[in-house]
Amino acid sequence: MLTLAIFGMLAAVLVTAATGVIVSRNPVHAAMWLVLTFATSAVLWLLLEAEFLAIILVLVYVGAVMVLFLFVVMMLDVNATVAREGFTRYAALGSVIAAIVVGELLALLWLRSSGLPITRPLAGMPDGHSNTREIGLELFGGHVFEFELAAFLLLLAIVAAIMLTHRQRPGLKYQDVSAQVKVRREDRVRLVKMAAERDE
Amino acid sequence: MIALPILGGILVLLGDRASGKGGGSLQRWVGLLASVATFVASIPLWTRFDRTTAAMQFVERHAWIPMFKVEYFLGVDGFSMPLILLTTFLTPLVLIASWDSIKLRQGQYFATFLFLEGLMIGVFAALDALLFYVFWEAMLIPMFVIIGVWGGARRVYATVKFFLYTFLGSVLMLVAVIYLYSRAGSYSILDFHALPLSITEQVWIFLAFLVAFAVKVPMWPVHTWLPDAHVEAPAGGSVILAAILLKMGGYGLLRFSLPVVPDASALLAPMVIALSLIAIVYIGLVAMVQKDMKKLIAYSSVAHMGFVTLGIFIAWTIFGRTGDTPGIAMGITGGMVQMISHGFVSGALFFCMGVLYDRLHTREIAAYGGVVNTMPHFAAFMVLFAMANVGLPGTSGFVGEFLVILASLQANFWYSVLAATALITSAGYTLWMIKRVIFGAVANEGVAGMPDLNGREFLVLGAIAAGVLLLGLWPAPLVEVLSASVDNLTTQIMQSKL
Amino acid sequence: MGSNIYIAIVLCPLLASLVAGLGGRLVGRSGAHAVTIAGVGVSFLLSLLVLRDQLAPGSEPFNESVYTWLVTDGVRIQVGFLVDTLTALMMVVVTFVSLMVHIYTIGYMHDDPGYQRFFSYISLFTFAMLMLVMANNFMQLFFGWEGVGLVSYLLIGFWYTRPTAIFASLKAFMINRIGDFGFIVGIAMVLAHTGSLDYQQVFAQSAALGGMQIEVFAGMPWSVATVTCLALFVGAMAKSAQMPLHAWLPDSMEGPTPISALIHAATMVTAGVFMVARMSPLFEQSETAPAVVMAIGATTALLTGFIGIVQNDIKRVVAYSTLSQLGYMTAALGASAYAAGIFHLMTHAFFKALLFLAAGSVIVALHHEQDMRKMGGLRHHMPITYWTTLLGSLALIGFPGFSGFFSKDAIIEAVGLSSIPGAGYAYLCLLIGVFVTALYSFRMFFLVFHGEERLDAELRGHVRESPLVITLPLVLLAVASVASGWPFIESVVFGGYFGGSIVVDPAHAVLDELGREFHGPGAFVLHGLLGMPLLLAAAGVAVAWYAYMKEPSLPGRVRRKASVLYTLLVNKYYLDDLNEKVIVRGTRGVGTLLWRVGDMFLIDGAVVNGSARVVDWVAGRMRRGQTGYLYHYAFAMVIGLSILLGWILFKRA
Amino acid sequence: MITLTHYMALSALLFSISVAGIFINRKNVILLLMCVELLLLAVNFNFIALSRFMGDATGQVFVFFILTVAAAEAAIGLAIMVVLFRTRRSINVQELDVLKG
Repeated sequence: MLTLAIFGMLAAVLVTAATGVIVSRNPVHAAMWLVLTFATSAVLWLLLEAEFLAIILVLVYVGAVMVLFLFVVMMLDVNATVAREGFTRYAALGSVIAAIVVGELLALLWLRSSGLPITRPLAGMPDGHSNTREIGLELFGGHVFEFELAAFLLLLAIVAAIMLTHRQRPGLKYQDVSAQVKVRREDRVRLVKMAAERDE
Repeated sequence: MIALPILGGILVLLGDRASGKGGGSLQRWVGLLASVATFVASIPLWTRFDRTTAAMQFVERHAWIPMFKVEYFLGVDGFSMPLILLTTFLTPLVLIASWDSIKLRQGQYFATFLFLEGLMIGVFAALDALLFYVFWEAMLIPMFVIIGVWGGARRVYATVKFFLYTFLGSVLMLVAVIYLYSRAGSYSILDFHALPLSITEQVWIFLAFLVAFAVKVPMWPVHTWLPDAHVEAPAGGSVILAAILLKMGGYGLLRFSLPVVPDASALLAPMVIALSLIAIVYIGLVAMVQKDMKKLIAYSSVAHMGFVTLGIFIAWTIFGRTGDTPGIAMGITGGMVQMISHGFVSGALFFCMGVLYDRLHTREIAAYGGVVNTMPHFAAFMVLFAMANVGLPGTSGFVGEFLVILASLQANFWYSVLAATALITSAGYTLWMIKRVIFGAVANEGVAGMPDLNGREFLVLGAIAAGVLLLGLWPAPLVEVLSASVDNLTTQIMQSKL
Repeated sequence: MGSNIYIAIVLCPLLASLVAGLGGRLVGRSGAHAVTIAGVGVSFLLSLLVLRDQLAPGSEPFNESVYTWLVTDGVRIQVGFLVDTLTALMMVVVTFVSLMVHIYTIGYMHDDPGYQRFFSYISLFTFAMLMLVMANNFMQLFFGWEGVGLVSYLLIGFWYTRPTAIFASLKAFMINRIGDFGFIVGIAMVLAHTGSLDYQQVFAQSAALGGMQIEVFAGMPWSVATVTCLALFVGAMAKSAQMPLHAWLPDSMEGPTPISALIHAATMVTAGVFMVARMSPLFEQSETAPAVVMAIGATTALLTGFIGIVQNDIKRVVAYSTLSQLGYMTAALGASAYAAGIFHLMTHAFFKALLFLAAGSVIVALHHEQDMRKMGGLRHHMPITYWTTLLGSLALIGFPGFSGFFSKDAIIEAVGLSSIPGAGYAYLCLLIGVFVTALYSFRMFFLVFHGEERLDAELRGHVRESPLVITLPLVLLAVASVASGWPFIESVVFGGYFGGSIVVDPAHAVLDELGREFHGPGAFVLHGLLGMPLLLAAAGVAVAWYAYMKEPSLPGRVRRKASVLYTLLVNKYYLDDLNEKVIVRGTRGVGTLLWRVGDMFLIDGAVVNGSARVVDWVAGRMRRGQTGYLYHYAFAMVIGLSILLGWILFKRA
Repeated sequence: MITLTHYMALSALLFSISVAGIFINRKNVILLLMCVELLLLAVNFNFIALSRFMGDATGQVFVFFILTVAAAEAAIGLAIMVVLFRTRRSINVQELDVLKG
């Protein structure tokens, strides 16, 4: 019962935070709400005994991604009032649609799960079980190739992000490596054939 | 042999990159060398060809996509071998003819032609249906580029029309091929030949193939892309288009439609014959009123290709009427010879158009007149090719038409009569054009200033002229090469698959 | 004798033609005529040799193939030679006239810039004509047939800067193509019903053809032989310029005169006659075909003769006379008097070539003036031309003893004896034709050589006889025109000279009947002296003399009186107008219609671009949906999602 | 006790909220990106819950990959946005209609 109460509380916070993300006027506020969402989720994941992912979520999202978001938000100086314009016009329709989707999903969940043992409480893990170890085994056992691929993807993302945002400012001095490599002797040294000069 | 021109093309393209704008000459030589090497490499196909068997020769077979049993399966028989030789023979000539007349991006132009050559050879040699399809589609790309980049004023319209028309057909062909695969369990065309099919299946497959090949041939009423494409294409592109691409339709009919679905072919033969006769008569009349030389020749191509389809499809009428096979082989042989000959003749005529266009930059018949006064050598060639187009005995154009007309009388008196009207109409439009372009007094300043053929053009036209005359005066070697395959096809198509 | 001699006969002119045509400056002008004359000369001598061989008692026709053109479907089409008496005769005629024309051309074309080209063409023509007559199969016959057509096309349009010339050449080729159309259908018929294109094999089966039937129109079975022969005869009609496919021949006079002599009088136009004679085994199998042939021949003989009377161009008069004489030959063929037809072909070749060359001689002397109204009185200036023309004209009108008399009288008699339908009509036409022939021939003769000089002022006093290269052929041909009748009529027409090469059904064998009454050429002449034809011919000459010598105002008066008739004749029965205005323009109209409506409007407009427009329209509608706003897409996705979920729910329920 | 259904219902709720967020936010691309993050979070919830339910760690491995991809996506998305802002001086979604047909 206790866990259920905790779950209910966390779920309430989660939903509130998520709603906060989408309704806040100020992008900075929205980002803060998002941090809260992620943090709550991490706790919920702990409740699911997915410790490793919960920690990762906090570290990566709250620690890195959200900071990135905040940086960008602050860097870009978006006019907050303009950004919220027309919000109410769509809010009603948006909520209706969202409500329909939720209703349908829940109904589906209900209908489809009949006969399946999904209402059974989730079994707790045995003592001494290590979620991290389990994921590690899985990851480096059968999915090592995918893992490498993901690593490469991240590298690619880094390069791409730099490529996209990097710009050359005029007046800035920098090295053009390709020009340096391409250079040939003829470009630098001019051989002049001339008659030997006589010492007067 | 497929690889050779493609590699050459890549080399030329690389050269294009490396040398920038100035160095066109080297690339042209590399391109020419590659195409000549291909021609030389294809000569053994002729000399070492076993004329007594209908089986595939020079077979090359590797697994390609094992999961679907797709194979890299090549080989030639009496039908494909002459067409491959035609391709390898004409491509160097096209390159030579384009030596100076293409100013823009020469290297890429040459490279595109080499790619095209490789793919066309691939189409003719492929014995795996999916491989055939891949080559068939891939070939559209260089052609599309040739017309789209180096074409005339309305080139975009023409290319889109060309592409959509051919694509429409080939998509249906793909469906048919995949269906056949699901039935035969392999993509080998030879397996398709042996596959029994119900009549409903056959009809659908036949129609799918027919659309694909009829567009390429092109048969009436799906011919309207051809005049536009020809008009807009550069001279070299027109030559390849008329001389070789159109042959793929006829070749496809012989390779797929007849042997794979003989009963449906028999059922629908009257329709195809009707379309062929319409092509011959109707298009002949339409060609007479064209004011644009290239359009005129393009329409004449349609009419001439009508003989090909007629020659092929009269087989069933003959069989139905007599219960025997006199004239069937003659019709098919006539169709094949007509294809080869048309390759030479229409190719040559488009070369001639290119020569004229290089000098005066118009294709209007009315803008010319009295060319013979300033370009006597050219006029001689032009008259020769016109006569071949008319089907004068002694030129290659005669052989195919003669055989088809003779064979078609075995089927029906009126087929023959209608086909023979081509003698009149072809003379009408061709000579009318000759009269107004070549003969007469010098029409204007432009014509007065036209220089005669240079050595390069002379070489190209002379080579084709030699081919035209040789084929007309002594077609026996070609027919001999065809005969085993024709006989084999005759027995194949006479066996019901039901 | 091996086949080498035949190959040599054929190839000599071809090689000469190639050397003269392609040699360019290497050969030069004199080289060109030397080599071509040598080539044709060799052919002529060898042809004489061949003729002698064929005449030798017990000689067999030569029939051998040189090489295989192609084999398909069990049909072996070969290139080879069939030489029998008929062929040998034709070979000699062709090479002889050709040789004469070659020599004559040296003088006639002396100043022309296309000198070498011309020699190349006429040698090429000789080659094609020899291929035609020496063929032993239908394919090769067709080859020669079209080959001569091609050269004729090139030569009529020889002066390619003249619009009329190139128009005439196109017209000639087109009309000949119509003939070829029939011809090739005929060949296809032959192949379809005998399974071969070789003469020997086809003729061996000819009897069977008569029995077979074909339904050209449903429910109307016709004899195969009739259909075949009529189709073949369409070819002959075009080539031998029979009505209504004759219109090209008068126009072909736009070509240089030697060509008119060689091609459009002596040889090529007789190819149709030759072909029908060659195909006699087939024609004899049909009932209808000979009647058609005879009717068309006789009609042509008469109607074209009428036109000849009103022509003023010297060459055109001769051209219409050619048409008329071709009609005689054709009528003879229809009456199964093949030998007479061929005999007339031979004599006609000589005297008509002579007349043309003589006309050419006059034209050269008058610096290319062809209008007879601007001639007259040339007798004194050009004696050789005058006398040779007189001989030629006498031969033409059938003056007893001259060659034309024997051949033409034989034809008239044969037609008169014939019993096939239409023979009476034909006989009447031919008889009137004799009168007409005499009238126009001597009208021309008197207008050109007698009477007052109506020359242009600057020409007066400069007119003189042509050089030897022109007069020599005239003289030689004149000898042939006079002498080729008497010695040969007995053997050629009645004596079974042709042996197996011509087949006549006993029921039609009018010549045999005629032969029974034939007691030597002398008697034939005597018989002729009493006959109707001579009277008519004499009347014709008399009328011509009266109207153009004695009473020159008469023609004008007649013209005014019978103006309708005159207009009809001058306009050639309006057949040219029919051709140009109705047929050609109609065809082009249909073509335009098909192109504009069929291709551009229906196929391209409605189907091709129509489908494109539909796609475009739909796409245009669809485009409105593509606002480019992310949230619209997201919204659509969500809607889609909810619908999908709803569907799954619904399905469950 | 908490069951699988609870988690999945929560996930569905989260998902709908983020979807609603995507189309009621018409002005700011950053918010859209945040909503996408939320979407992925909802998916991750499902993965983890089912992974626990099935007792199979593969689901969690997937979440791991999703996190990776999401991080990369966020990085590149933000980078694109920065570029966008530089060129257009705005990240207003309503002005971004170059995809318009």
